[in-house]
Amino acid sequence: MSIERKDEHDHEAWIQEKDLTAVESTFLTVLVWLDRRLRIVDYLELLETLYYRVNLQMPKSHTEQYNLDNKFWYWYPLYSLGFFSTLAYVVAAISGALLGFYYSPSAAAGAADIEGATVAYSTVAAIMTELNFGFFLRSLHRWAAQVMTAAVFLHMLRVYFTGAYKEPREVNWLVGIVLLSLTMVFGYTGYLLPWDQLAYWAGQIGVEMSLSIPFIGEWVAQLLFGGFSLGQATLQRMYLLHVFLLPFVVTTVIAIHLGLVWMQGIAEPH
Amino acid sequence: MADDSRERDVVVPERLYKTVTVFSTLFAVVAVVGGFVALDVATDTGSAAPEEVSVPMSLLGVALIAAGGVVYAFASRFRARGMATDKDSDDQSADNG
Amino acid sequence: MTDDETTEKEARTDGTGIVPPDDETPTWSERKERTTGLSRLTYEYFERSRREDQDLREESDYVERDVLAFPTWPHELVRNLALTSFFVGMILFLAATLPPHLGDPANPSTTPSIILPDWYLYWSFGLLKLGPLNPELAILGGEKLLADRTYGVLANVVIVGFIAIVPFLNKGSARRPVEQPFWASVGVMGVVFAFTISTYSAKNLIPLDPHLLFDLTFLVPPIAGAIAYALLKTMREGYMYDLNRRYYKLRPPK
Amino acid sequence: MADEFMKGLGLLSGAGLVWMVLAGWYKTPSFAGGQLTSAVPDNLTMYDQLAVILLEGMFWLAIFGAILFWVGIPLGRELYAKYNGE
Repeated sequence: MSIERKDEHDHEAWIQEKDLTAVESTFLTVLVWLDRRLRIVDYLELLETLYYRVNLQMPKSHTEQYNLDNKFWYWYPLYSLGFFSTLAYVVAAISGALLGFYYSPSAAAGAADIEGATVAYSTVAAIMTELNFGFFLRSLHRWAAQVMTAAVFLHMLRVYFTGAYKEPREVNWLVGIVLLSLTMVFGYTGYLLPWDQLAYWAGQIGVEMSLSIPFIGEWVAQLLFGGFSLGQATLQRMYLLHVFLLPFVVTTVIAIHLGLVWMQGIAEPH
Repeated sequence: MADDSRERDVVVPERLYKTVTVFSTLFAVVAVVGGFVALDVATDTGSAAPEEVSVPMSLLGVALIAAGGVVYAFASRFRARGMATDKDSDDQSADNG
Repeated sequence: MTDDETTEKEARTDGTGIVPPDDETPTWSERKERTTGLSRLTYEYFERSRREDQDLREESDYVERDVLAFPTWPHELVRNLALTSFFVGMILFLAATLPPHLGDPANPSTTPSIILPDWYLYWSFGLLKLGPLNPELAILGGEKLLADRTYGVLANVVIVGFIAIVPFLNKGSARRPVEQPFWASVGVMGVVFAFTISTYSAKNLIPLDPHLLFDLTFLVPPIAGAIAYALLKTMREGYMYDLNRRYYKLRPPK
Repeated sequence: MADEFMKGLGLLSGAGLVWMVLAGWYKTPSFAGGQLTSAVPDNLTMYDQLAVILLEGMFWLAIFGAILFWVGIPLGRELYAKYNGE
């Protein structure tokens, strides 16, 4: 707002000349007095302007312009899946950061009251049983991850069935496949972190899968799982992948993916 | 219903209308919420025995709630130029624009 | 008829340019006169939006696009925000109502009856169990060239590779499934195969003979694809032409 | 067409969601058991019984709602058009 006063309506004069009851004019005078000092309405007017901006007239999409199918808006949810997976990623990132405060990736012997538990397992158990809202936090992180993966798959199907990968968007399709794979790796590394039975044996499958890659299998198993049997090294690696490496890589690739969409525009609903 | 008992309408300039709406709503919200808080304090969130209820505090709560309602209702008589009056008044068609 | 043709000519197919208000949009003066019903304020909101929009478009910094597309910002993102905030609400709802499971602590000495990754990796896990498809080479005396596991890992690579080259195989301007029945039915086949192979990955939990299940895994997807193909062909021959005649006038199917 | 499809899909997913949540509460005694499909436990309170009724209702609503909009109504329209056309 500028320092110079806006040319304002003279409310006092207006109240004077208008035929009002005593209560009404007092009421109005008090409110005008408050408004002069607090200027809340001015700030709300900024919001009002924002509202106009948001209501810009939509350019007609292809279907609307040629009146192809007047019920087309039913399909818009499918067109928003890409953005939705980004939002789910953000939700997972926030809840994941909060979980990270309480989790520790250690395969050492954990709390004595749970038989055979590691520290990793006991911290997850503590999050779920002792931490305020910890139950909800883990639930939220897990559901956000599940939903993000589902949304990414459905997003790929939408793009496939509406031919949105065609020229000039081939590169973005390839970037999308990279993102889809990374999302699954993200999910897999997260799946191992609680270090319960499911996690352990899923890790075992992972080791066997990397071992069966021709020529470089053993090297890959060493690199990703820290050996051929699971232990502290595996857990540590999965944790680092999950909270350090993958977030940076995936966020960057998402930025590239979105940037390309931004430059090329939405492949129009046809 | 007699005609003069109908709600009185005062047409005010648009900027003044915004002032009235914003500040009266603000006051009403603060007063009603404050009133309920006062009632809570007076009755120890509804769990106090009847003889332990603080009478002045609860009266204050009820008065605040009432004041909020009154201000909100009173403010509803001010309208900007051209704004619609009640839906079923007969000086406008019902075609909804 | 002549009227139709002139509008056809004026309309730009690439979705760019200022879209003139159509006949049903009330003019500025019409709107100003209407003070009944919806409050005047609402009219002013709409009108001001429309004018600001037009001003923005007339300013030179409003980028005219030569790509066939809908602008991402603000139009698509505003719409998406409205839809996806609802979806995020669904995440919170699910998180509150269905909390996750935490199994027994890891124990290398006891193998659980269920060994499964998360659901989105079932398809990959199922591909690891493709041993029966691994060809036995006569030259090697009935031995397999690749270990079954290696074969399964390679199957993953083949599938991802095929998906990756789709844009380079399927070219042209066809967009809707009805315009490209073949590729749409390939897609249906892929989706159904993803489901059947996921089911096959949990074969010890499915009350079916493993051999039958294995056969079904590979038989059902082509059948589904064929049905989809027939269906789309019929739709294309049938009512789609009537329904969207203008669409095909604009972009005739190949 | 898109209209009917999306209505069917809406019923399928909406009712399916409610069913999934309720089945997660009442028909999933443990992770290893039959998830979402086990028997409903005995001696439920009145609210729980109501919820179980809702659960069953949502299951069938999801199935029959989708079938109605995807198959029933389009088929009915076709038949009606044919009947009227002749």
